[in-house]
Amino acid sequence: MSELDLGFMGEIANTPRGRGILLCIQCGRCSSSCPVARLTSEHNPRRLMEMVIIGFKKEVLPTQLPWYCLSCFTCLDRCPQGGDVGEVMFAIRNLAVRQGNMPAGIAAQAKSLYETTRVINPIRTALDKRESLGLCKITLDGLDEVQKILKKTGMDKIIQSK
Amino acid sequence: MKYAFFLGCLIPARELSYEVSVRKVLPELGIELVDMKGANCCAPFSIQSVDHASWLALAARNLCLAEEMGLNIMTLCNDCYESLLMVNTILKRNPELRDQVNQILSEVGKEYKGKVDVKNLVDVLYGDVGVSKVKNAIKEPINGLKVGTQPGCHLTKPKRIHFEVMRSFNDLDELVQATGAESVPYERKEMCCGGPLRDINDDLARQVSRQKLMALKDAKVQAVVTVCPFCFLQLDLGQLEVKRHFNEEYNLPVIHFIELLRMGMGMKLEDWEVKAHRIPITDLFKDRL
Amino acid sequence: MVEKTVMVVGGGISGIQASLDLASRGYKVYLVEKSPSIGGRMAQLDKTFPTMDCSMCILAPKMIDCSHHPNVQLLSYSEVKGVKGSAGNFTVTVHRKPRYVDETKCTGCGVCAQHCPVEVPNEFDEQLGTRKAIYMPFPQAVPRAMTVDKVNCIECGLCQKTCQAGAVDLKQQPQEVELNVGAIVVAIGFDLFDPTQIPTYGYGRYKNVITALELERLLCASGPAGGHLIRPSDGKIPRKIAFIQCVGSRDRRFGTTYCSSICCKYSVKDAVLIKEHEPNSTVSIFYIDLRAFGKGFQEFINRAKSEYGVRFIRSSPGEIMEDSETKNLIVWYEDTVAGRIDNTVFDLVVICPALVPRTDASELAKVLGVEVDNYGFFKASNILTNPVDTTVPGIFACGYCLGPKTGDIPDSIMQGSATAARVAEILERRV
Amino acid sequence: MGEEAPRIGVFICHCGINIGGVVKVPEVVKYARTLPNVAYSEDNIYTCSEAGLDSIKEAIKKYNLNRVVVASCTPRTHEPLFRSACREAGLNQYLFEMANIREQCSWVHAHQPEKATKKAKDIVRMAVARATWLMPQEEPELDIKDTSLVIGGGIAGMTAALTLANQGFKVYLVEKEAELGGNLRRLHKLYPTMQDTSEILMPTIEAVTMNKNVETLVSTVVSDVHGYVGNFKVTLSNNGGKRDVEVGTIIVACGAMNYTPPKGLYQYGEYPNIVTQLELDELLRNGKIKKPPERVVMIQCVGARKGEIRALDLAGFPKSDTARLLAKILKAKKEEGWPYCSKICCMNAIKNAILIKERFPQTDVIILYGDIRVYKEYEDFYSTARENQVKFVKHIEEVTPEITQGPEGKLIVEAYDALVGREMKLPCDWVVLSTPLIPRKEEVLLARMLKVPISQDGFLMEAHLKLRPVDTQMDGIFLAGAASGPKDVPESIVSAKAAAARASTLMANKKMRTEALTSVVDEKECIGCGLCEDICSYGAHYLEEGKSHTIAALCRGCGACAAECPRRAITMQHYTDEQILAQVKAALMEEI
Repeated sequence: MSELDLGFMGEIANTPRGRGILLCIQCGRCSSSCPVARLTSEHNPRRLMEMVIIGFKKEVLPTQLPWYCLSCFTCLDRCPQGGDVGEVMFAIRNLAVRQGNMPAGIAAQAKSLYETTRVINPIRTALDKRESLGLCKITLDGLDEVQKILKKTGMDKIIQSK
Repeated sequence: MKYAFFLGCLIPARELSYEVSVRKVLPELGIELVDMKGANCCAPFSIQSVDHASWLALAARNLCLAEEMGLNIMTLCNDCYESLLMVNTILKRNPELRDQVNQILSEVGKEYKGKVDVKNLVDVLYGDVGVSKVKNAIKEPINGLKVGTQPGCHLTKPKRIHFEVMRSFNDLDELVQATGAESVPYERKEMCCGGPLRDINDDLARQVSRQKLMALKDAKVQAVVTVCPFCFLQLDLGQLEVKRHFNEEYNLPVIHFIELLRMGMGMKLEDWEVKAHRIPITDLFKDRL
Repeated sequence: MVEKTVMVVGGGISGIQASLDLASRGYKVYLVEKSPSIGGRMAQLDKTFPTMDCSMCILAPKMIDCSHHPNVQLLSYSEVKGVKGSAGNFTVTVHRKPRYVDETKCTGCGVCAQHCPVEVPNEFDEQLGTRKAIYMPFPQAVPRAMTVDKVNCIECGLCQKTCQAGAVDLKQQPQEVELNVGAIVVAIGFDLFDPTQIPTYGYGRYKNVITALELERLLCASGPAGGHLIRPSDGKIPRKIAFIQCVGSRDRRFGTTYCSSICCKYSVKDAVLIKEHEPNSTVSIFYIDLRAFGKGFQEFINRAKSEYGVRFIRSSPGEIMEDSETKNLIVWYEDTVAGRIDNTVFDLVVICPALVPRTDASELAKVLGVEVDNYGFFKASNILTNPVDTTVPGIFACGYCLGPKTGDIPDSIMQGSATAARVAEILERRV
Repeated sequence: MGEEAPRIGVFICHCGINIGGVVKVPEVVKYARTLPNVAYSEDNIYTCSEAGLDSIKEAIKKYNLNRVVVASCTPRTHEPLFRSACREAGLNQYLFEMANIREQCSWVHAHQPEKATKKAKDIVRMAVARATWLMPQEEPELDIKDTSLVIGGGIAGMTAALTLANQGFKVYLVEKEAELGGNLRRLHKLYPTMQDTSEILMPTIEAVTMNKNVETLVSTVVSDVHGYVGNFKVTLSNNGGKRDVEVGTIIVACGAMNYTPPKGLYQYGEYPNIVTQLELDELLRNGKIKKPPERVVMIQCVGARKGEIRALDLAGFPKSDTARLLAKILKAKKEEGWPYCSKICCMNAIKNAILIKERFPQTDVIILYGDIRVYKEYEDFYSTARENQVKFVKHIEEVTPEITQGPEGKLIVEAYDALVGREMKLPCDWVVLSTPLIPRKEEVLLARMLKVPISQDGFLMEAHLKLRPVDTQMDGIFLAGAASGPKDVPESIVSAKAAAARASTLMANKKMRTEALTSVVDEKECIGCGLCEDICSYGAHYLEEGKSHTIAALCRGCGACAAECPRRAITMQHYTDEQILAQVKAALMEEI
């Protein structure tokens, strides 16, 4: 028996990618179109929307639930209400991350971004190969700008916190 | 025709063969590619999941670079494409959001003006070069080859971002047909390759790829043609992983569209490029390698 | 001076009711119908809900009353082209399309059609059945007169030769008539949302995905399948049938955000009809909210569940796929109450498209100078207090052209009568 | 004319080749001449064409025929045509008989011309046999008084009254309460425009009181009704005082009332902060809710869509016995709830939810529903509610919400969210129960007085659910507003105007012809047993001085009484035993 968080839906709705939450009529087109939901009962975008609407915050943010979505955007095209489940997913993830819920893979990419301007940085052998093929150099140009930006947005803190 | 060439992260690091083919083929079709000095990561979904503002700002910074070059952007990777395209579209449509982003960019002395467009390899080949010109460039048609195409999600979805840019879901198929190969329809073609869940939930990523592979196998295709390096990775390397976990052999060679085009134009692939495919393509393209 | 004559545009059940009430009230009525016969949508239905009356059987007598009424002049196969004047005194220009058959001579015996060599799909049967180039859309058509469809006619003249009443006149010319009327009632009804706009349901690509109106024709004894429930791909009797609600309704993508109000109800009716046709078939209805409001509907749905075993699944399916061999349909859906995502194979899928404004509604609105609402339906001057008044005094509307605020047939009839009352209020006003 | 010997003319139609292509028409024509009393027969290519009709008229004069038989298609479509032809030739139209040799012969026996021709002869022979016994009939003409009685002063009643008054008809508007307005007087705002109820109500009441054609009688009820269409005699009583009025038509707009849950259903009546939607309307209107609630929970379908009225319970009751039927229904429903969907509750709940959100944006409003039935454009109103962050939770019948007392005067609703599959605790300050509109008890008496039956859901019954939604089976009596089932304001107004239209058509014509096909009682034979009075669903029979009498205006010619009468004292005009027996004999008789 869960106590509910009154403001959860509002929190999501007020983020740039979260407004769709207010449009959801729980029809189930997203869930029945979702490649992941067809594979595992753990993921159900429609149910996740309802949990946010009703306010099951404790049951959503700290858990795996926000991290099943492929962002393939099939649901965006099929939602009759323009509910943008795939978009709302980012709003939920942004909140989850701020509660320290961030998969290692993503943390690693974010770290790499902050240190190299790239989420995947070439390893030595790749760099040599490029040279031998006469392909353009992969440099750290723009790193300071990227770091300035991430400091400004405060994302650097999130990265360091991990 | 000139483009600011947005390489992204994956290709220079893991898929040089893709880059090489592009650099070889496009000039032949009258497309000039100018490298974007100091471009940063497009800010794909992984980064968007962490922070919204950072996404907008990082993508906008790349757009600014292109504006400074005075060139439209061409990407190879669907993730780069979607990220840059979305931000470009959003900022063009939404002035106050643009101000917020420019506020951040002012930190690094940049300003987004909304003067460039974002295109993808397929857009360029289909729209700017044109199918007929591509067809004329084919010297050794890839006749009799049955392939399934994987345009990838972010080339076409969500429609409301793409309908202005993408012509149709089947542009890639037309291009494939132009090379002489046959693009065979298969179930749930628009389905994701599973790539985005790599490093987040590898098991699920594999299962999604497996679905895709099954559908392709049912359609009895000889090879899969991709444009997105992530799709390529997930379906090519992915097959080995699927084999390991479900011990199912698919042996479906996966090939970048640009490589198909390149062979059709009579330019052979070099040994190291052939080896870049984990599922051997040698049997299919013997005399073209 | 106030003209005690009225023009009713549209000969569906709503327009017929308005005409009959006005005519009986003592007014001269011009009933203008675009197609060769009055009857409208109700004529296309097999049975009506929840009384299960045969639709045509209860409609036909009204159609006849209407055409026999001394105060009603029926202008079938005609369209309103222009309107001048104001409440109490309009001048309307009506374009009478050539029927190429003399209505006064033709007895509708149909011998000409038996000889006509040209066969084309019948609009009345939603293209499922065929008709000849000289035809009567359906046996009970009013007026009982044939019509030549010149687009498909090959001018072979057989109809002329075989007509013993000498009614066929292939040289007939269009006419423009000017009529003075005191008030105008619009009752042009609705069209169906084009389901191909939702490609994931495969309508148009998959043979066995049909619309509910097509199903009505299939079920109808006088329909193209002689009342046998057969599926288009192979003429076999479907054993597993699915209904899908809200195809275009409650959908922001196409601006059709409203609920069409009737789909849940007629689907349950059709489901029961199918069970009566084929007791050992299974029928599933996929819905979002089961909107069984209105007299007798909830009770009927309870019966559909308990007596007929109709399955109700709260879900709007994401996608339909076709088995290329059997042409069976795989429906992907989530039972949202069970939270289970699943796919089921059906022999036949019936989709319930949104009801949308007639394609020519906006054009007619311009001619009449009345406003339409943001969906393109005729706009009521005040949805609370003047539900059947348009934005122009003296011009009224009834039936589904007012939008889904018209739930079903009884609503259409009530509105038809209500417009008659409004007209009388205007024409009888003592100055 | 009935006295003189029958001279029958028979006209046989080829209907192009529809009949002529199968049936040997000339042979049938020749055969017809051989039949008794047939003075003339001919065939036509199309009897229904102008030429055909003219030759009927000529023949009537030329051979001074006094009966006409047309053998062609179906009477449903063509009888009126031939009847008028007879009329125009000066022959009473009831001396016409039709024989269907197309639908019932040539079409079904297209491949057996011989047999078809024989059958056509049989059919013609039967028609001629009946025609021989046909008598001229007059359709009695009634005077229709151009005054009307409207029962009920709610929005529907007032609208109906005004609509008639604006057409110049005198209207008596009867309201049992001390003032006009009905249910709307208790409502706060109206969906979907969110106008103040008074904005609709006040102008209407004013218009009614200003209109000189409307005589408003408040604190007045109908205590007795006599007569029939065009000539109703109604007794009105106003606390003790009685008054009789004579009207041509009656419009019943007695409305419906809000279901009050029995004490204990969802703890209603046990806590002050558990209220019905209507009570909430009043609280909001009078600004009674001062301190912003933390959460308000609304529960839909309380006492609606519950149980069902089982056909078995009803089997025992003759339609006319409305009182016992409704009493039974009311008793059963009080506890069990009503089976139907009241249709307006979803919108009411959403309306009030939005009003609460407007006044207290921080308040969490949750609506527990089974289905959200916001039909028509109201869907957009539902969207508005969601955009205002009103929350909707679908619960299922199996797990109904439970209400318990919480700390500091709060209530705790334990509900199951079927769409998440989880139970949840909802501490809240208010619980609002959405209850259906149900029939008024007054309807019992009205229904009995007006002889209007009551349908299974307890509301007054339409003449035909589909085609005659505002008519009743009693000519001259019409239904407006919620009297026939739950309706919101626009729907009530539409039905009121429709009822007014139906009534005005009667009154505008001042006269009305009724069916000639009625029952006639032979007073010599009648023993006054009263069986006919019992069996008649239209109240067309009444006993006086031990004899039964027919009120022609009420008789529908169904023949039930004639069949029931033990002394065969009742005859159905135009369908007399002689006519039918003659037809039967002719059928069994071999071809001559």
